[in-house]
Amino acid sequence: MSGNAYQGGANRLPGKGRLTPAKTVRFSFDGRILTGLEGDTLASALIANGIHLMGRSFKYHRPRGVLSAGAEEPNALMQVSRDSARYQPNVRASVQEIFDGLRASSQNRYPSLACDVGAVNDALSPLFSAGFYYKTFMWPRTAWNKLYEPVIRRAAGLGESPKEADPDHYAQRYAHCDVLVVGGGLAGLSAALAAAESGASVIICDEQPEMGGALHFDTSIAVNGETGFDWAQKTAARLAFMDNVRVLTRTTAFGYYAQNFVGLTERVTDHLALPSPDQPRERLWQVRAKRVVLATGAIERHMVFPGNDRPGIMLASAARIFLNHYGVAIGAKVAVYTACDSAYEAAFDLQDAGVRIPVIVEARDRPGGTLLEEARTRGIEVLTRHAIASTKGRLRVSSIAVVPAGASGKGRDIEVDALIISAGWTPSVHLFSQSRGKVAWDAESGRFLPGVNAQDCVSIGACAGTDDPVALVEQAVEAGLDAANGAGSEMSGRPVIDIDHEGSDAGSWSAGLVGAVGAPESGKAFVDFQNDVTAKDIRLAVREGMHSIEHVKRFTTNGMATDQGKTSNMHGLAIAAETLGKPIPQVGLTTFRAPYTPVTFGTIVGQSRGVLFDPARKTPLHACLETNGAVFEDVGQWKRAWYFPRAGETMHAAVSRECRTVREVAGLFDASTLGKIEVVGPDAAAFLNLLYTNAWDKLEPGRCKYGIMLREDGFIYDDGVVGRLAADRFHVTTTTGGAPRVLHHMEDYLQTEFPHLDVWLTSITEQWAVIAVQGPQARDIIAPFVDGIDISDDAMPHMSVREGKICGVPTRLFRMSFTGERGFEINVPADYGQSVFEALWERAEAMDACLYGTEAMHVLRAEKGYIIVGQDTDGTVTPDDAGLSWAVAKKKPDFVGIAGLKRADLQRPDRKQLVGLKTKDPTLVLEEGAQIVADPNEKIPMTMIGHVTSSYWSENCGRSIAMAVVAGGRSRMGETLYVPMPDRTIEVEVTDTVFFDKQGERLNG
Amino acid sequence: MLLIRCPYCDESRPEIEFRHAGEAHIVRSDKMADLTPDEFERYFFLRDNRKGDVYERWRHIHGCGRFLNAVRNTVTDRFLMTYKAGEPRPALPDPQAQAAATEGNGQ
Amino acid sequence: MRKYSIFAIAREAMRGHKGWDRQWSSPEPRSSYDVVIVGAGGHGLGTAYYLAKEHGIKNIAVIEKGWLGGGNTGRNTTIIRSNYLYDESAGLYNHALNLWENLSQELNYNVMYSARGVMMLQHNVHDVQSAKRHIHANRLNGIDNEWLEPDAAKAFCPPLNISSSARYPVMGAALQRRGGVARHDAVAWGYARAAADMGVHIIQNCEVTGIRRGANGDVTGVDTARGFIGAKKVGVVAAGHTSVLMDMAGIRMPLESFPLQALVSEPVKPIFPCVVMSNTVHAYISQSDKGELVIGAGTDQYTSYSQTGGLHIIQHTLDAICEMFPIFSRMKMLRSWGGIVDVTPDRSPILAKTPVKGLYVNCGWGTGGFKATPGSAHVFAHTIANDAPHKINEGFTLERFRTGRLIDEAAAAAVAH
Amino acid sequence: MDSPVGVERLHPLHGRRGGGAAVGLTPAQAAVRISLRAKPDAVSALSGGLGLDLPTRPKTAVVNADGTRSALWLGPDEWLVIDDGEHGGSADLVKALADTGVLHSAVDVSHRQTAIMVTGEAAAETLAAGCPQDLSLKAFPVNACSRTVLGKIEIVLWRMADDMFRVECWRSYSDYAFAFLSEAARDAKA
Repeated sequence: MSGNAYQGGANRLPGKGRLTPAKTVRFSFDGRILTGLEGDTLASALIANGIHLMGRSFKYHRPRGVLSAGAEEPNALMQVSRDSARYQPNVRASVQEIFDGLRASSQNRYPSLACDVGAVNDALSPLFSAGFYYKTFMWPRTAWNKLYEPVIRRAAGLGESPKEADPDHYAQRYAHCDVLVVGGGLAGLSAALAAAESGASVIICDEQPEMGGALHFDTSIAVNGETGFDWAQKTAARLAFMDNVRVLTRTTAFGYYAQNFVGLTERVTDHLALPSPDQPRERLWQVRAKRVVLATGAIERHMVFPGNDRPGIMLASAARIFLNHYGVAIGAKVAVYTACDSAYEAAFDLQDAGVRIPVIVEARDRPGGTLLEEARTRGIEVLTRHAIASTKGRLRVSSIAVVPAGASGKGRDIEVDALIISAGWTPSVHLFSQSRGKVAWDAESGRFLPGVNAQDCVSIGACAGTDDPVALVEQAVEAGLDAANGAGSEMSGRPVIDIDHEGSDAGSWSAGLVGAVGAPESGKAFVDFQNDVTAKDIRLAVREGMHSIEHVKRFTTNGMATDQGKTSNMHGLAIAAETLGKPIPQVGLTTFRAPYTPVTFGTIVGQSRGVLFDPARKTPLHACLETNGAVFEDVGQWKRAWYFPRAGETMHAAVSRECRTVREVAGLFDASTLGKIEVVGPDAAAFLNLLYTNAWDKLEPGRCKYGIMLREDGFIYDDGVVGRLAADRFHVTTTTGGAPRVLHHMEDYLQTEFPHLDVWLTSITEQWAVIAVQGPQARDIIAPFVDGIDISDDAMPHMSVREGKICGVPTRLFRMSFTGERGFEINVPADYGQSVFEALWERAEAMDACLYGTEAMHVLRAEKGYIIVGQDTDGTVTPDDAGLSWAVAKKKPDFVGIAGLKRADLQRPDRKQLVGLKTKDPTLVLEEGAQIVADPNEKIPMTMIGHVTSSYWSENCGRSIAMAVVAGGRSRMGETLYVPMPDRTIEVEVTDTVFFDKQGERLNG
Repeated sequence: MLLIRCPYCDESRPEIEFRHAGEAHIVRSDKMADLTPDEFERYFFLRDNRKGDVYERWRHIHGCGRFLNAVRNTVTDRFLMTYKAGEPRPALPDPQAQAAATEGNGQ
Repeated sequence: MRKYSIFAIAREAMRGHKGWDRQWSSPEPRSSYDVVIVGAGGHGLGTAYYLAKEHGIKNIAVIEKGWLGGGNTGRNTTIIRSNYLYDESAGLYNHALNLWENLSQELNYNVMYSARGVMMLQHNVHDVQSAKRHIHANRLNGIDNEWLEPDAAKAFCPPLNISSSARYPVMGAALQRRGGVARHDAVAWGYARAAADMGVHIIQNCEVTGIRRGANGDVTGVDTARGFIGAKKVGVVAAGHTSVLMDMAGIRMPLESFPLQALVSEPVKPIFPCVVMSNTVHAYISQSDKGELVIGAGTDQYTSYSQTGGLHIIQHTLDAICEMFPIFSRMKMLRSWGGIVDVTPDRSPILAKTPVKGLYVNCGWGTGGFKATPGSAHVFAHTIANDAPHKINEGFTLERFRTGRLIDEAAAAAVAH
Repeated sequence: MDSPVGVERLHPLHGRRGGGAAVGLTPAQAAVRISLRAKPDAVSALSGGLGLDLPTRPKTAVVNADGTRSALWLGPDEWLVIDDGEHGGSADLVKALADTGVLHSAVDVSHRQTAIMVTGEAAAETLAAGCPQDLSLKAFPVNACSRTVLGKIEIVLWRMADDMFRVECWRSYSDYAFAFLSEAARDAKA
C-alpha cells in the first residue's frame, strides 16, 4: 500500500482525525491484507479502506456493516486472531484496535461474506416469525433431536469457539478506593479531578483507549480554551501523575455488586503487536469503593424503518467519531434520517469535511434551536415530518426512498452511499440498575433516568440526563467534592473547568422512539439487528399475549444478543407499549444484568488455572513416597499415596503384596493427612463428652479411645481416635476429608452453645507428620529409634499414647491399629517427617517390610471390619446402623445427636445395618456400590434392600470380602442374598463384618 | 461480595473471610435428651427464612475465627448491624435510622 | 385452540401472521375458584393443566406475583435427568422424564426437549464409588445410566480435558442418555396456553398477600393485590418464596432460600454436544440451541431473596469450567443472573398436604426443580384433586422431618441439580 | 527444640526464590510458633512470660525489643507467637507460658505453618492479586496483621515494613501460596 497518497485507506481524509498518518499498521480481513493507522479500530480501518460489509446477522444472514463506533455494536462481529490459539470469536470491530499481524475474518457466513447461502433464510423469513420454533418441529417426535435441532444449532451461533487451550494468562487485582469513577468523559474526568484534588483516593476507568468519552466526536465543546479531547488527555495525564489516583483505560466496569463492589475488566495486550510474555492478556479489577460515581454517558439509538440494516447505515455519532477521531469519511454522499438534533452536528461535520449531504430526513415537525435554518443556510435539504420507506443496495446502501410521515407509497428515491441515523440517546443506566437502583421514567425527555439509589453511588452527566455541558461539569464537580468529603477527605479546592460550547442544545428527545414516529409498516424494520428482531416481531409477540416486556424479550429474543440490547431495548419497549396502548413505564423495563459488555472467562478465572486451580496439598513425606514409586490418589485436596507398584506390577498385584507383607512382616504408611485437633483446657473432657457419643471422663492420660461424632440429627458425622495426653489436653484425630468441617463444628458448639467451658481448640493436622508402622515386626522396626518411652506391650498396650523422642526429635507415639496388627502411629513435627521416615524405612526395608498405600490400608481394615466414615457410612447412618452402638454412652445426659437418635425412624428395626458379605464364589469381587436384593427374580423395578459399601480381594483371607448395608442386616446372618449385575446375578451370604483374626489376637503380635 | 463488619475485629471485611452459619438465636435445649419429635423438628429443621430483616449467624472463619450475629435484609442483602455471639437479640433499628444509614455509606 | 404446526405457520406467513390468537388470556379474577394455585411457574401452570385435564376440575386460577414463568422456570439452566439414587427420587424424576418425552406433542407446543445426554464426571475414587452406586440402583429401577471410562467420556464430549495431569483428572463418568435439556420459557408458555384453553384463569401481576382460613382452620381463599379470592383448595407452588407464603397460613417450613446464579457465554457454532456436570470441581455446562454455553454451579452461601449473588461464585464456577474445558478460556460471559431456590434439609422436595386442610405445598426443589416440572405438576395435581398423594410422591411429605424418614440424596453424595 | 544431629529440619519451601526487581519472594527462616489462646484476665501474666506485651487491639502485632519474638493478634482470645531467634528459634515457649500459672492454651504450631517474605515496592500490589483486604498503608499500616485469604487459601498477613509483608500459611498450602505470589509478581510491577 505504500505510495498511496492516503495513508491507511482511501477514505482517510488528510488533516482530519487524531491518528498519525506515518504510523501504519498492516492487518488482514477475510484474507485481504489491508493497511490502517495505529489507533484505528477494525471498523475505522475497514471503512477507511472502503469496506462497509463486515458481517452477517444471526437469523436471516443479512449483510451488515458497522452500526456504531463503540461497545454497543450489534452488527460488525468478527473472528480475530493473533495466531491459531490466540483466536477470538464475536469481536466487535468497533472496539478491537488493529495491530501489525492481526487477522480478522467475518463469521456466520458460507462460503463468503459477500455470497452467503444462509441468506436463503432471509427469503424464507415470513416463516421465521418470532417464536416460530415453538409452533412446529414437533412431528415426528424423534425428529427434533435427530433433524431439526442439529439444523437449527448449526445455523445459529455466530462465530466459532476456540479449539485450542488458551496460551495467554490473566491477572486479577483487588483494589480499594474512596471514589470509583466509571466513565472518563467530560463528566467523569471532572468528578475525578475534583475528588482527587480533595485528597480522596480515586480510581477512574473508561472502556476506550483514551479518556474523553463523547469528546471523541463532539468537537463543539472547548474546555479551558482547548479542544475538549485535548483537555481530556491532559486531565487524564494529570490524574495519572497523582499518587492517590489510578487511571485505567481500555477498562470496562462490567458488574456492580453488593456494597459498592464493582468488577472492571482491563484489556492489556489485545491491541499490541508484540506483548511482553509477562503481560497478562486482561486484568480483572475487583474494586471496593466508598462511593461510586457513574458517568457512563448515553448510547445513541438507531431509527427503526424498513431496510434500516444495510451496510453503510450507521449512527450519526459513529460517523462523527470515524470522521473527527479516525479521520475517515464513511461515504461521499451521506443522507441523514433523524429524530434528534445531534445528527445535525454530524451532518455539518461531514459537510465541513467535504462530504455531500443530499438530504436530512427529519421525523419531527422541526428540529430544536436554529438547526433547520443552519442546515438550509448550508444548502442542505431538510425534509421535516418525513420518513424513510425503504432502502436499496445489496451489500451497501445505494439509495433511500423518502415519504411524508404516515404516508404510504414508494416515495422519492435519493441516491446515497451512506446514511446516518439518530433516534435520540438512551442514558446508560446499566450499572445503576445493576446496583439495584430504581430507574424512573422521565416523560418529558422520554427516557429512563436513575431514580432512587440502592447503594452509595451518584449518577452524573448524560447517564443522569444532564445534557448541557456547563450544567454537567457543575454537577460532576459537586459529585466529586461530595464523594471526597463523604470519604473523609478534608482538603478543599475546586478545579477550574470552563466550558465554551458552540453547539446547539441537545434538546428534543421525545420523537425518537418508534411509537412516536409512526414508521411505515411494510418491510423489515429492524429493532435488534444482531438477532434480526423486527418491529413486526414485537407486535406479533404482543398479539400472542406476551404483554410483559420480559415475555416480549424472551419470545422475540429482542435485546438478548451479544450487545444485550444497548441500541434496541428502548425501541422494543416503545413498540410493545404502542401496541398495547399503554404508557412505556407501565410496560416496564427488562432488568439489566452483569456484565455490561461480555467478559472473557479467562479474566474472571485469573490465576486459578492449572496448578493454581485448586491447591494440591502434599504431606511432609510426599517426596520420599514419590521416590519410592508411589502412585497418588486425590482425597479432597490432598494427594495420598495409593499404592506402590514395583516394576511390572499391576495395582492388584501391588496391593495384594502390600497387604500380605503388612500381616507377615510390617508396613509403613503415611497417615499425615488425618485431621488432628489439640483440645486444651480444664474442661476438655467435659467438652468432648458433649461432642462425641462416647464418655471421656474415665480415659486416663496416656490412653486413647475410638470416638464417634454425630450431627444433631443422630447421623454419624465423623470418627477418629482420641488420645489423652494430660488431664487437660487431648489429641483428637478426624478423617482426612472431615478435618476442616469437624473443627468448624466443634468451634460452633464451643463458642455458641457451651461458651462456659474453659477449653480451646487448635488445628494441629499440619504440625505433625504421621508415620504408621503396622505389623508383627512394627515394634522391632521402631525400637532402636525410640527414646524415653517403654514400648513393651505391658508398658504401652494397644490404645495408648506416649510423648518422648524418636530419632532425637519429639514425638507423640500412639499404639493403635487400623489394620488389626500390632501398630504404632508416630507423630513427629512435620519438618522432621522426611528424615524420620527415611531412617525408619531404611531399617524396615532391610527387614523386608513394605510401604503401603491407601488401597492396602482399605483392604486391611476391611478384613477387620473397621468402617470408613464416608464409605461405609453416608449421612444417613446411625451408630447402631454401623454396628457401633457400643460406642454410644448410655448414661450421658447430653451429647450432640442425642435427641435426633431418638426419633422414630432412627429406631426402626428394619433400618439398613452394616454386615459382611461373602460371595458364594470366593474369586468374585463385588463392585462397590452394587445393589442387593432378596428376590433375584423380581422384575424391574426391583426391591433393593441395601448396597455394597466396601469390597476387595483379600489376599490374607484368600477370597473376596465385602461390607454392605442391608435392611435388617444383623438379623439375616447366614441368609443368601443377591447382587444383580448387568451380565449375571451374584449370590452372597450375609456374615459378620470381621473376616480376619476374629479374636483380635494379632493386635499384640 | 458482601462486606461484613466483624464486631471482634471492629472492621468491615470481605465476605470471603466469612462463613454463613444459619439462622441466629435458635436455642439448643439444655435437656436435649427429653426433646419430643415436634420440638426437635422445630429446633433442627424449621426455619423462619424471612423475606426482610433476618437474624443470622456468621463466622469470621478466615479472620478472627469468632462466630457473630448479624441483622441483614434478605431483599437488599444490606446489613443493618452485627453483634457478638451470645449477646441478646437486639431490637431492630427504627426504619428512619435505617433510611439514614442507607443514605450514607453502604457499610 | 388453534393447533400449532408448520402448516399453520405457512398459512399465517402469507397473511403477515395476523391470525395468531393470544396464547393465554388475562381475565379478571372471579370471586372464587375450586382451586387456586399460587405461582405461575412451570410446576404451578402444569399443576393447573393436569387438574383440568385429568381430574376434571376446570374452575382454577393460577395467581402470579409477576409474569408467568418469571421465577426459577425462566432462570434455570434447564438440565433434565432422572438418575437419582433413592427409589422415591428415582420414581419421581423418572415419572417426569417419561412425561418430558411427549410433552411437546401433549401440549402442542415445542418445548424443545433435547435428549442429548447428561454426563456426570467423576474425579476420584470416592466419586467413582458413589457414581457406581447410582448406576446400579438406577439399573434396578429401570433408569438408564451407564459408566463411561475417560476415553469414552471424551468421545461423547470432545471438548473435555481428560489429561491425567489435570488437577482433578477425569476417572470416568456416569451418562444418562435420556437426560438433556429443554427450552424453559416454552415449558411455562406451553402449559399456560394449554391450561388457559381448558378455562384455567392465569392472573399475572397479582401478589398474594394472605392465605385465609375459616373458623375450623380450613383454607378459604387468598388475599391478593386484586382483592380476596375464595378457594376450596390452595396449592402453593412458589419456589423460593414458599416460606413467605406458608407463613401466611401459620406454617413454618423446613426451608431456606438461597441465591443461585447462572450465566451464558456469547453464542458460538455447535461445539458442545451434551450436558456435563461435575460435583467435584463443581460446575455444569451445556450449549443452547442459540449457541450460548449455559453454565451454572452452586448457590451463594447466605439466604437471600435478592436474585443477585457475588462475583466470587461466578469465578469459582468459571474456574471449574476452564479446568474441565481449557478451550473455553477465551469465551466470554454474556449475561449472568440469579434465582431464588428454596432448599430442604435433605435436599429433596416437599410435595404434600399440609397440616391446614385444603392447603397443599410443592417446594424445596433446591437447584434442580426444572427437570421435575411435568412429573411434579402431575402428581401434585393428583394430590390436590384427591386430597391424598399419588404413590409417586408419598414419601415427599412435610412430616418426614419429624419422623426422620428423610430422602437424603445430598447425604448420599448425589449432586444437587 | 534443638535440631538433633542427623535429623534435618526440612523447610517445605526449601530453596525456593521468586519475584523480580519490584518484588522479592523468599521463604522465611525457620521459627518457633505458638498458637496462644487465653482470656483477657490472663493477658498480662502471659505477656510477662513471653517478654512482650500481647496486643489486645485487633489487627496489630507487637515485636519485642531485639526483634526476635513477636505476637500477632488473630482474634479476641488468640495470638500467633513467632520466635525466630537463633537456630530458627529454640525457645521453649510452651514451658515459659506454662510457668505463668494462668489459664491458657499454648499449642506448638511451629511446623504447621511456614512463611513467605514478600518484599519490595510492588509487595502490596502482588498480594492484592489474591488478598481482598485493603492493603494501603492507611488501612493496613506497618505492624498490622490479620488472618485473611490469598486466592484459595487462608493466610496470616503481617506488614513488617512499608514494603515488607510476611505471609504465614499452613505448610501444605505453601506450594500454592508461593506459586500464586510468583505469578502475581509478574503482573505487579510498581
